[in-house]
Amino acid sequence: MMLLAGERLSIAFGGVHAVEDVSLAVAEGELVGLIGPNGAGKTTLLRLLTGILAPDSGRVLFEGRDITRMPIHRRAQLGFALTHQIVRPFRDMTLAENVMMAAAGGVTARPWRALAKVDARGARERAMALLARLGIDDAADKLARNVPLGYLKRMQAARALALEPRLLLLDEPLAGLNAAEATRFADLIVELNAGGITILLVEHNLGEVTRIARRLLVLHNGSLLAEGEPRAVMARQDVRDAYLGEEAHA
Amino acid sequence: MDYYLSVATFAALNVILAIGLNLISGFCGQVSLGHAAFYGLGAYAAALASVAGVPFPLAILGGVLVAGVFGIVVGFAALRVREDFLAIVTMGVGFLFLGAVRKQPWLGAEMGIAKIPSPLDKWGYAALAIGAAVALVLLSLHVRRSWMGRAFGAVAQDEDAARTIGIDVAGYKIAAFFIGTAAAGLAGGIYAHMTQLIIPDTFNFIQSITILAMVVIGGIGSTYGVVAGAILLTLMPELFRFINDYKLLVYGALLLLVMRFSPGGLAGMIQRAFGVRLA
Amino acid sequence: MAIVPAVKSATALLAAAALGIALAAPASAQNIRIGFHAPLTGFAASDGKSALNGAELAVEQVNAAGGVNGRKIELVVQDDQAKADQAVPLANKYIGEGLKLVVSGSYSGPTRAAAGVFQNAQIPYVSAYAIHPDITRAGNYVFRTSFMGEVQGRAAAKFVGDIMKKRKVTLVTLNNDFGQSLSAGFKEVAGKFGIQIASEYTYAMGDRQFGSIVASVKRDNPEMLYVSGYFFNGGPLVAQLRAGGVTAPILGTEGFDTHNFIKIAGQAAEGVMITTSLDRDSKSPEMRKFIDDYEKKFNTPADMVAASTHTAIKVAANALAKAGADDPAKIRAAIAATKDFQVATGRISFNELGEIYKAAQIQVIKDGKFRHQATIDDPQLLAPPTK
Amino acid sequence: MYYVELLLVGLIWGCTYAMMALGLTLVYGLLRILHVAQATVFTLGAYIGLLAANHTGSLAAAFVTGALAAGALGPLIYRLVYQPILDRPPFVALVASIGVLVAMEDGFRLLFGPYGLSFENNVWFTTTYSFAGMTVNLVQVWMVVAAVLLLSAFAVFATRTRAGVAWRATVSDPAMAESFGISVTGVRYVNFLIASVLAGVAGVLVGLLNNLVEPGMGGVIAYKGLAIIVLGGLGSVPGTLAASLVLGVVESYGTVFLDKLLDRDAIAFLFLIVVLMIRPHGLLGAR
Repeated sequence: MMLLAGERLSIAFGGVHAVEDVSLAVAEGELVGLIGPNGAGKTTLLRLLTGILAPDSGRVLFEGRDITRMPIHRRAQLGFALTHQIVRPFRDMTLAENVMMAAAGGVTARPWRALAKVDARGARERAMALLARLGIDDAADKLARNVPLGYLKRMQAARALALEPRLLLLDEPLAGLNAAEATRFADLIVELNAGGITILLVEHNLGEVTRIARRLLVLHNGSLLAEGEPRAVMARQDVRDAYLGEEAHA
Repeated sequence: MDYYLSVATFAALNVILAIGLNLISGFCGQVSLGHAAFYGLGAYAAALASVAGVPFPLAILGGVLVAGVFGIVVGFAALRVREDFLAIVTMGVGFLFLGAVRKQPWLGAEMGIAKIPSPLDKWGYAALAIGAAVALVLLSLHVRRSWMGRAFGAVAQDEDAARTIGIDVAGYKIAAFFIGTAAAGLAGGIYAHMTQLIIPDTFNFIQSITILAMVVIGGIGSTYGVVAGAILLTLMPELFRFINDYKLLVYGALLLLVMRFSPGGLAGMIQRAFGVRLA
Repeated sequence: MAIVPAVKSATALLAAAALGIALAAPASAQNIRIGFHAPLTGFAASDGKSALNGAELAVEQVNAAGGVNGRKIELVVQDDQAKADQAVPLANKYIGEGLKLVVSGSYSGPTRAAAGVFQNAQIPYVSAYAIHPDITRAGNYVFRTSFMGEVQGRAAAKFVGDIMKKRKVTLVTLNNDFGQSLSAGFKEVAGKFGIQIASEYTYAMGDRQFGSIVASVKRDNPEMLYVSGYFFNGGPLVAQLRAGGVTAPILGTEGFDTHNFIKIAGQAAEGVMITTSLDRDSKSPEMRKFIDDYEKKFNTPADMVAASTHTAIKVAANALAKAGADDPAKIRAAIAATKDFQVATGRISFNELGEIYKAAQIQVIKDGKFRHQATIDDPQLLAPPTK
Repeated sequence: MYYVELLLVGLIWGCTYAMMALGLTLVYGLLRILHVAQATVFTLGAYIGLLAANHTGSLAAAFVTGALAAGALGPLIYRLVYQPILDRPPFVALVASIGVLVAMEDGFRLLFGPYGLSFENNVWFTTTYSFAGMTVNLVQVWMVVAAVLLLSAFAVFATRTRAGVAWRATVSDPAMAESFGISVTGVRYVNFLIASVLAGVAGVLVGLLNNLVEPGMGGVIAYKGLAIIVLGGLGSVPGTLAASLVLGVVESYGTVFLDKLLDRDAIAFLFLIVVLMIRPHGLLGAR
């Protein structure tokens, strides 16, 4: 059974088909890259999968279960984690507190249970361990508003991992990082995948994504254009045209 | 003595109102400009119950629940509209409450509800109001330290991000509105029985703004600051009675000056002066 | 750094506060002090100003005539902003300061709230012009020297039905306790005088634009209009009714009884009639003296609110003269025993509830002045409640 | 005919609202401040205009002086109150703004007396025109004319002039505008100036319409203006115009037909809440 599947997803905004009849599937343990030129509908597709948007038609399945209408926080509780393209830290919390918020998922799931619990030591320990794993524990007690972007990207990953996810959706995690940082972060993604987390990666950095993904999905004009082994996909003429077309227009 | 007692009672009621609003706006980040409506809902519900013969404790509880339930309804509205839109919607809720009460004969319309049974004496009301205020302050301090408070903070700072890490944003918003408005209902119930008389105008937009001013002057988000703000703004008209004619002028100027020179309110002032962050 | 100016201004305020208390405290121990609260700030500040003027004039006249038993009287003035919740601490403050008699120059909200406090403390309390029926029901220490809203509404109905002989009437009612009780009194007895209520429209305190009401009144085409309100909303309302082509006679209320009403409505005010307790054409010397002294002292014509507080203070001083200034119970008894006491607004006698009977004056605006039109003197119709 | 007259009444109200609310929208669009103190600018314009008219006997003088006084006060409020706290959370500016309103309302009372002032010779008010059974006075006519003229002038300013282009660029992206060499501070002053002049003219017109200028006359604008700009979609100029007219008409019918249930303010806000529940970003809001 597939861990995550989208079945014939479509959505239109004001008559424009942003995503049209896209089906995709991610098996347990996979590291899949989702690419496409600007405006291809990648972010929209990701939003359909995570529940930020509801599709006009089609379904989203998680382990065969229909979650199309399930609220976002419930998906997160199922083990469905994502990072945002633009980092979204809680700016007035420290990095550790940011991660603790996710690490305490069991406690914060219900407001009334959260009211009864004060103790934060367990969450703090787990958060510190994750920050250490991502190499940013030195800034654990700094306010998120005061640390640089590289740290926030890692913090965001740590926060997603604190949910103990089975599936991680990463929205352009390498954007804004320099080449060295991007390579290091990409290696980290491989490592996480090797540790048993299924990953769907939306990325613009084609070099890194073809390097680490084992399978690529190419989106163009809201439809799935190609799918398969990275090098083979990138060699296809229609994929090249799609990207070249973008440049020609740009 | 009676004078100090009545001022202390009003200060305690204002603490309850301000702490409730701070839970909604300070902790959970949902600006409300209609808090007086819930004060009024509590007062009217408790008064009607009492006039109908319901025992005092149950009447007060009724006021708390009616205000809280309407608070939940507004909490649902807060799921639909955000930020400044929400601020104006809550303001609208205040006007809607008042406009409806003014026209309903069974709510006394403009004449209000009088002859509300009063089971306690002045000392009793002072003790009840101060006791309730202390209990709410303790609750507020606890909320801040608990995981609920942390989750409120997450919702206040970035509700979309909060969702993606499994926080039930809707649930927390509704919880904040419920606790905050139920507290206002409690204040309303006590007020109605103490004065034995309620009229719609007591719960108008100016009252909502006054409660907001208490929160902001005290330092939004800080429980102790808000308590200080509520007490200060209750005492101020009393302190300034000798300048009858300039009272509002001074009041308005004070709001302006505090915001201009210490936007963090009293709590912000203390933080800058002593480096201590008030809970 | 920015804290410095804030601290400076706070210090300045505290200093001012200390100074103010120092100034306010001693005054003159020999004077008899009467509490007086009115809405000096806030939306009702205009009536508060007139109320204070009327009261001050009464104090001046009493003192000029030798005071009360050789002692001068003085007012201890407090602002209540016309707010009910301000009135409770305010009342307690008067009690705490040892005052033995308090007069309300304010609206019904604060007056009702304070009445209960004064009754509990057994301090006599006289309401000058608040109209709510519950005020005197607070107990035997509470009195009212004007008539209630319902009674005034009944007088209006008699005038419209009996004297003007109008049958089809439209009500335009201010949506507050004043307007609602006038309307209730009018409707209560309308049938008795053969009046048929064609329609009723209401408006809120803050409204100044009445286009939709004017259009509706034109459609209803009544023979007469009964309009409640204060000068600041009634003035624009009457002007707009006339400008909109409504020609039916208009009967207003004591809320219009000020020259400010005429200033706002201008030509449209001509012919408007009002129910009030102030008869400007009265030959009564008390009345003439009030009107003349007021205009001389304040350089503006007297109005109904000022006459009402003037009356209340006169009644209070009269009781103090009989009962002395020390024992609230005696003062209360002296007020209750007031009999045919002549003041600017008529003769004052209280019934067992602390209400008075007064004939209602109908005044009409002619050449920009209030003139006598009729007097409704019907002890049965205008009888105040006794419990 | 009756229903047409109610519609007409509503549209005239709507023009009044538009004049008052447009300034609020301009300030909100640029600074994200709910500029409650606009009400005092409006009231000052009315007072100064009235004093000028009663002194000189000329209504033209009233509009010029009213607009000048308002035009001076608005930017002053920006400089002294808002500018130092721009980087603070929005409620800080809101509460400061409320402080200005409360203090100035009381200041007006102390300065000009509690009774309010009336025009000595308000010819516009007494000049009426009747047609098809409906009557309007000259102030109402001017209200509509002023709304149409001033708002069209604003549209021309925003689209055809250099200053207007700078203004629009600053509204949509202040940082970007600054990098193009636009003086953001200058734009803000111009913004407050325009908003305040509109409020001042509206103040004189409303003063004429009521033949009464009183300390609390800005009260309505302080809260209903906010309702209108939210209804219009916060910061949207066309949205504000549409919302003003719609709300005027809703109130006109509502005050007559819902009289037994709700008062005028409650009708307006009920409408607002219903619209926002269906369209969370207002009538013409983006997103």
